[in-house]
Amino acid sequence: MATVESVKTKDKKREKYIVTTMKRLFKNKLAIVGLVIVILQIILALFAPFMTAHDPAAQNLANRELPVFSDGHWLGTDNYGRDVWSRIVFGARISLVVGITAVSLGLIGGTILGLLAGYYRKLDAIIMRFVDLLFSFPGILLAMLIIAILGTSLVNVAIAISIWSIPTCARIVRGSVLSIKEKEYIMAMRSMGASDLRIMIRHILPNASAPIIVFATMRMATAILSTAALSYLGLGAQPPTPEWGAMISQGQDFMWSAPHLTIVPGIAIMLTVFAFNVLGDGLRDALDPNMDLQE
Amino acid sequence: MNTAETLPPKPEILLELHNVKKYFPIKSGVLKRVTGNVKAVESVSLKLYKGESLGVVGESGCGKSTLGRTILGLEDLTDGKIQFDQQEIQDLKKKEKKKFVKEMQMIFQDPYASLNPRQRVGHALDEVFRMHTDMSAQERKTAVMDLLTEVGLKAEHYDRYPHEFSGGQRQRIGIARAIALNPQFIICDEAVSALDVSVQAQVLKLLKTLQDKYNLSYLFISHDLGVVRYFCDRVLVMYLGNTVEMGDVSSIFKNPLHPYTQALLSAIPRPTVKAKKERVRLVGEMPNPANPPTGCPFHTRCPIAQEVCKVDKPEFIEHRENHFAACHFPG
Amino acid sequence: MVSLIIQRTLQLVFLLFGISFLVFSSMHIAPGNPAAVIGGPTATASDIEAIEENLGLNDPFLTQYARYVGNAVQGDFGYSYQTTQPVADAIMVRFPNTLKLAVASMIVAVIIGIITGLISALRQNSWLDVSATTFALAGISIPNFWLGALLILVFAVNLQWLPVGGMSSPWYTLDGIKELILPAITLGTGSAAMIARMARSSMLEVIRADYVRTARAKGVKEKNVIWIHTLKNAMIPIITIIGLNFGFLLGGTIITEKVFAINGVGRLMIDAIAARDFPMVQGSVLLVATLFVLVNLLVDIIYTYIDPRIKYD
Amino acid sequence: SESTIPEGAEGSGGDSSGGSSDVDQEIIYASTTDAVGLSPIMTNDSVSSSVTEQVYEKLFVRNPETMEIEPMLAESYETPDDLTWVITLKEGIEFQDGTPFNAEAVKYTFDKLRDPETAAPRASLLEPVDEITVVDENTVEIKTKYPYGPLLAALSHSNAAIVSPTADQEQDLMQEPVGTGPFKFSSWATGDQVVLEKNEDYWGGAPELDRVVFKVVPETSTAISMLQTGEVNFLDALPTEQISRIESIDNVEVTKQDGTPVYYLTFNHSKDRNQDPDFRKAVASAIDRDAFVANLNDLGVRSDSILGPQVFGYDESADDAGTPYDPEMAKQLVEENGYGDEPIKLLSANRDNFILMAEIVQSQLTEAGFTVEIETMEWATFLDTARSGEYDLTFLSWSNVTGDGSEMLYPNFHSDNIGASNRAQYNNPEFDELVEASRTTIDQEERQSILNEANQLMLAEDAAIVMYHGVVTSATDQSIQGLQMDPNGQWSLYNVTRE
Amino acid sequence: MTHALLEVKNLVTSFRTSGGTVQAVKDVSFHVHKGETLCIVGESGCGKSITSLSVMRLLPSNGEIESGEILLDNEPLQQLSADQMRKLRGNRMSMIFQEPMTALNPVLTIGYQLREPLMLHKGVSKKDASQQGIELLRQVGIPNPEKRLNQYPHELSGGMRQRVMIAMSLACNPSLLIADEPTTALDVTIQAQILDLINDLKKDFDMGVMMITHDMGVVAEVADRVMVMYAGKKIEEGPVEEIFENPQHPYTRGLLNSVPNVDDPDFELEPIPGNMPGLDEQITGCRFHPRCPFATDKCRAEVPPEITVSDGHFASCWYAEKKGVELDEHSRDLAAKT
Ligand SMILES: Nc1ncnc2c1ncn2[C@@H]1O[C@H](COP(=O)(O)OP(=O)(O)OP(=O)(O)O)[C@@H](O)[C@H]1O
Ligand SMILES: Nc1ncnc2c1ncn2[C@@H]1O[C@H](COP(=O)(O)OP(=O)(O)OP(=O)(O)O)[C@@H](O)[C@H]1O
Ligand SMILES: [Mg+2]
Ligand SMILES: [Mg+2]
Repeated sequence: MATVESVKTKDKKREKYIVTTMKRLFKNKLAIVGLVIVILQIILALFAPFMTAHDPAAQNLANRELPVFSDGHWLGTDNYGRDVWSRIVFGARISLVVGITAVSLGLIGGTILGLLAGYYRKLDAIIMRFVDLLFSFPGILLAMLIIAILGTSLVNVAIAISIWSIPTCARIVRGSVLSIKEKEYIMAMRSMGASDLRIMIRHILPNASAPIIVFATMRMATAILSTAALSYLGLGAQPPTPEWGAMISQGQDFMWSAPHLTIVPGIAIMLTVFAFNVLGDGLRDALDPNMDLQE
Repeated sequence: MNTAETLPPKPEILLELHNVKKYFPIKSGVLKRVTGNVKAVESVSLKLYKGESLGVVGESGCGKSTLGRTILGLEDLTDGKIQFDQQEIQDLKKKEKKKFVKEMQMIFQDPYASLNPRQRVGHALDEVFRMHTDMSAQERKTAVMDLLTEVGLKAEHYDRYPHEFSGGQRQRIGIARAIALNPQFIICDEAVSALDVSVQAQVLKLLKTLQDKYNLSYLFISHDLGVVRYFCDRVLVMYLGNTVEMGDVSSIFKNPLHPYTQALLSAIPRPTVKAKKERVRLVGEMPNPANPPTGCPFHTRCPIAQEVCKVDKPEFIEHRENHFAACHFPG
Repeated sequence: MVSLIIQRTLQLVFLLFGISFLVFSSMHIAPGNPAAVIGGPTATASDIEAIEENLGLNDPFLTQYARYVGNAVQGDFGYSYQTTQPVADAIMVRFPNTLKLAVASMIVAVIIGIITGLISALRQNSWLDVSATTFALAGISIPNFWLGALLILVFAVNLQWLPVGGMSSPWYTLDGIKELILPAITLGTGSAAMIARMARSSMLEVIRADYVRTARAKGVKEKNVIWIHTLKNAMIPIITIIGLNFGFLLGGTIITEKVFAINGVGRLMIDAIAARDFPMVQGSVLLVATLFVLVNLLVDIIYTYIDPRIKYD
Repeated sequence: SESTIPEGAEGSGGDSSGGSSDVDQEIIYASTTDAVGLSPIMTNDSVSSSVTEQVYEKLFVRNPETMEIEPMLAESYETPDDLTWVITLKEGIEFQDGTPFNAEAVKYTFDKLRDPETAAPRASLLEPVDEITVVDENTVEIKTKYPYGPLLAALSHSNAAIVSPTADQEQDLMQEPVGTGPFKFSSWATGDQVVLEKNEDYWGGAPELDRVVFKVVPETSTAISMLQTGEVNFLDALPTEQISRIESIDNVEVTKQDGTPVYYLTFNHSKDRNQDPDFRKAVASAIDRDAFVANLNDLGVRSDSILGPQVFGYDESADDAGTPYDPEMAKQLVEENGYGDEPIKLLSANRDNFILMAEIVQSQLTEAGFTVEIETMEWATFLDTARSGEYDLTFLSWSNVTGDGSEMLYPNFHSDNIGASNRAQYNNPEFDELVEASRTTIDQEERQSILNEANQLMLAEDAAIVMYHGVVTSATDQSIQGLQMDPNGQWSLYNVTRE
Repeated sequence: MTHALLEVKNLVTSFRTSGGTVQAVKDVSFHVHKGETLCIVGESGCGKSITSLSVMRLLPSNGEIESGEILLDNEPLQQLSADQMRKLRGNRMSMIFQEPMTALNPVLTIGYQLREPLMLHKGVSKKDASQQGIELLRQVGIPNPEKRLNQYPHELSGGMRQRVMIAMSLACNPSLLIADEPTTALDVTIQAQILDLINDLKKDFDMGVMMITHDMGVVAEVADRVMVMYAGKKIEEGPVEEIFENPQHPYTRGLLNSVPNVDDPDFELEPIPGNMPGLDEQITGCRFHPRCPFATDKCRAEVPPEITVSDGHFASCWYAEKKGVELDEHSRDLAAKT
């Protein structure tokens, strides 16, 4: 049976899924800005020791609270005389690590719960009630309780934030699973005798990935902000860790005498959170097949 | 009936259904108690012979798809018996059922939705072999290539994603997947309804070719009577979860017994400008399957309904040879 | 509707049990001893023991929990370990402030959020859209304790337009409103931004819907196409996000109340957690959870008014 | 509390109106936390005591100028023998509820404080007391279990304030306090503010101020902003970081005065490594306390002595009796003994001034070759962790309300209190003996030399390294006159006026 | 000859897409007279809907009428302001859409949606509008119309909703009704009811109807004239009998041969091979040539002109049989251009 088709256009369509997504992403200027900032942050984090001449923990009590553009410290020093730029640079590491840890842990937990709840009707009620339970705790409170149990440390902050991401993630995943489950290709797999596990892992999960990816980027933003908020409440990083949130909350005491101690990390957080958010937004649009016809 | 005349050899029965029922519970109230049932399939009995196509027609919501899924075991059977190849399969355990999975396959309506959009079609076909055979990777690849050619696609399509195909091509992939394991029986649930006429014709031809080649049996669900007439050997007409008529295509299209079938046939717009027949107009719409009427399910819309129709449900009996109908006043 | 309310109430009861158990056990697992806090640094071992005995902390965990639940179902939420005040009283003093703050922030968030969202949806891809989107994202990105401090610096200390903190006048007086402005903005900005984004995307989605095209095909005026045919449909996801944001807001009060010296439940909670004042933590968490559930019930009820397709029974 | 940890740290004064002819005689004080309660018997935190100090009075009081203990509600006392204290009370004084102040009231208060049923947090204050007898209307006799030198100091402690027995039986003093002091309770919106009003019938004559408000402002910088805008007029215990900002505000006056609080780094003496004198010496010589104190914007007094200059028992000779800063020596010791191999857990409460010490000390110890990990904790966890000795080094502080050296050394370092207030887990029989002697000796001069000896003993052993002695601070609106701070950080508003 | 109710001349509609600008409708001309039904048929994606939306000026935001003329009663529509155009829509020309499930606003009552065009264009009071609404619902065969006014779309079945849509579009007695696949989503029995309804109404109101469908059966049922589109172009146009009995374009023939005939058991399907090309595909010559069994080199190289087969029957194929009819003016123009 002859199938005639035009090779030319089909070739254009032969791109990988990722490539198409990226192409669409690059149409969105804000998303590019976001991506650039995120990449910069990753570079900062990876090459932190090469980005600065100072040890972020090295104090110099004689050079305290130097303003920005001082000699040798272009972002000034803090109340211990530590170089603010190197703290920002090393802080990028921490923000990323905490963010990624928290988000991935939350994602794993939330995805498993959401998959099970969405796929098995019988588990749905139980899992979702549990999720509601987590949900009705205000996030910070939940994190505070968890940190109260586990003790104050960045690892525990990451765990606390991850637990706080679970309910939202579970709901999102469950929602997509519920709609994907009704798709004919799932019915088709069932009719082929595929096991539930195979269906969930190979067929549902990849198709639910778009909202999960979007959630993950946006959650990175929330995670970074929450780390800051917890540091403000004294529950974050252990000094002298140069965590941005801790830097702001410490710097607040110097808001008058040395405003750069809050403004610099404040801007760093804002930029990062902003970047992850626009990236998430951009990804959502890029991953949305309905946007195909849009300019 | 089985008198010793020189009848053509009686074809073998592949699938037999006895009073199959499928209800979906309706839950409501605070405690989500079952307060009723959607009687999607109320009572269906049928026989399907080896190598034949049995069409299933009826209005939207009459239970066609549910019937198909129930046969495949994708929905739990509420009541009734399903015999496949002389064996009752409705109560089989998952393990034992696996054997039949190879024998029974399904092709779905929506070519855009029946393939996993994130899976290359080669992998989608490969997966079938991976699940059910222990072929080596190389063997599987060859098998997949053969399949692609079989349904009129090319080897170079192996690495493509479904969105890179047109609707007709996708449906071919669906067909390839269905025939991969050499089944005896395929359920086509509106397999060509979503396709453009020109493509629809291509796919129908393909299905026919495959049937001849592999002696396949089809349960061909469709609402397009033209297609059914062209494609099927026998037809089953459903209304509100019930079988109302079953028989050979020619017999049904020429001499429909049930008033519903008659109405259905006359409602089809004929692609010809010559003969414009007077229609049997049907008023109203199909009743809610959660709350079906008493007696004959069709009596609320039947142009010839009598008192008895409101009370007694007519039996599904053979009125002519191989022509069954459930009506008090067939003809 | 009645069945919805009954169902939610049952769920709430279940939820409250779950939460109280979770809080109770987490507070017990958590290191730190309330008696040590009450005793302070000077307390001797025997002082602390006496305090523990007095608070009933030496009983087995389940006995304590059962006692708590037993009392709680009778409306007795116990006494603060620290101040010996009845928990219910302590919370009720603070609750109005938190509620005021949350409601005011919600109002700020909803007004700013919907307006920006609409503007950017209707002027999609214009500079107005870009600036509204940027604003929204900036709003999400600012740590709110930092925003609070900045607002105080500018509007209270330098310009002296508004008070620095505290919440003592009734909300309907001018002073009361002035007290609310800065905290409400601080707390509401994040939610405003989220609502704006949701409003934008759901407007854009609805505006492409078939029925909007139908309205245009009928010759409906553009103004009515937006306000009547689009907005009501777009409101459904917006309302959802508003409901969910209420939870977020309640969490945010913890920090905002601290920054603006507002005597509310959020602050009560952190203090109570820090002091391991179990009954107080319990009481306030239960209240917040109840509030959250009620708001979401309200959201569900609003749904039925906006969307006739939604029926709960 | 005796801890200098600012439970209710900062506060300030200043009236928005700026103070002119007929100002409201009202003062608003701000603290970061609320009072726990308003009964001197049941509370043990500095915010509560700053309120109770205005409402209640004690039998004795330490004169902030001379540091001598003087009678307050007492008229005089005598000590017929080492175990007996006969105290004559002032006559004609009434509590704010009209209950007469007499020997019964004193006995009632002290018995209540000591009663294990009461579970008073500060019951230990009167632990040495054996029996209290009412001799007549105005005379009480206190018998101690053993000769107890610091008794008067204990009686001048704010937790030993006398409460109205009738009021205590009728109502909850935690909520509605009744004392003999110059101010009486008006209202308390928990978490927000406590309001006191003038006691017109005060036996010493009514105070000038009509109203005193104790407001809760959890965020220090917010409080300072409020001081600037006049929403509050009085803060105390100002944080180092903010001092320059406060000083730059026009309408605000800052006072600083040497105080009794002490902030020190201590070893966990129950750990093997910490028992090595060279290890302690290495730590002590690695820490540059001069540089640290220079960082405190004049809010710290530098001295090695554990009993600070404002504390009874201090002797100048102790000022530099500790191991001096000697980074070279520290490095050498660390290197020789491999002290840097095993990390040191430096525990700190998560409050600003502790973290400041922790960060600087960590940095200096690291410089010397140690490996130090800071672990910060919430206050509640910190208290527990320190008490049970799960740390290597930690920072502690003591505000020493009574200003008596025994009251510092006994709870913090005597082996009796291991597992409780002796968080350093310090256990030295020789030292214990000295401290006991300081408590059981009545002769003050002798006590002084015993305390000095104990102090020197600890310094010789590097048992604890004093970071600094506190400076008591306040920031008040210009219009506030007559505020006097105690070296222990407490203050009385009796003589305060606004103009 | 009186002028046509609707006259579309050389319509070109294009879309801005990520891959550049593509033409979805390529130089299409047709007309509709009063009281007649023009059916536009063609496979999915051939530009039927876009043609009708261009007439209504309701194109998606990235779409644009590039050139051509649209005349309603000789009035050029492109020159109207947005507001003037709005006043025409739902009034003199109205449209029914394919999906009855999504074309009605789910949160507004049937009554509201029905009253809207009446109050808008005719300035009727709400009460009168309700009255007329009831009348309209009765006309389209909805039982209990009074009750329906207060119901919401989801409470009605698909067939009912489509009737409501029709009632809505008829509210202001339009002279032109555009129906874009109004029955595709419906069952045959319901479809028959709706088609009968549209036919009856057309007669009653003397409307011009432009009906879009891909179902040859429907075409045979309702059309007076037929226009066949392929890949954005008109390839054949003519009276319904001509198209069915004397189809000229191989594509039209292919379409007819792809539909199984219910009444003819021996009918053999002859599918058209291949698929419709994409909009952005460059194809030289006749756009149908890659699928055409009769294609010659000429077809591959040159675009065929519109050939007049007989009176009112045109086909764009090199091999269409001329029946010796004079070229009409229009095709002469075209021929001159090519
Ligand atoms: N999972 C389900 N739960 C509840 N009701 C269902 C479910 N699946 C189908 N139904 C109901 O059962 C009835 C029959 O549905 P089914 O899909 O079998 O109809 P159909 O004949 O295939 O219709 P169509 O032509 O529209 O595909 C319908 O009323 C449908 O609403
Ligand atoms: N907004 C758009 N942007 C880009 N291309 C579009 C847009 N809308 C439609 N198209 C393209 O225009 C072409 C014609 O579309 P149209 O909707 O007119 O087809 P149709 O003939 O109505 O098909 P169907 O029978 O499927 O309704 C299609 O190829 C389609 O992909
Ligand atoms: Mg179906
Ligand atoms: Mg269309």
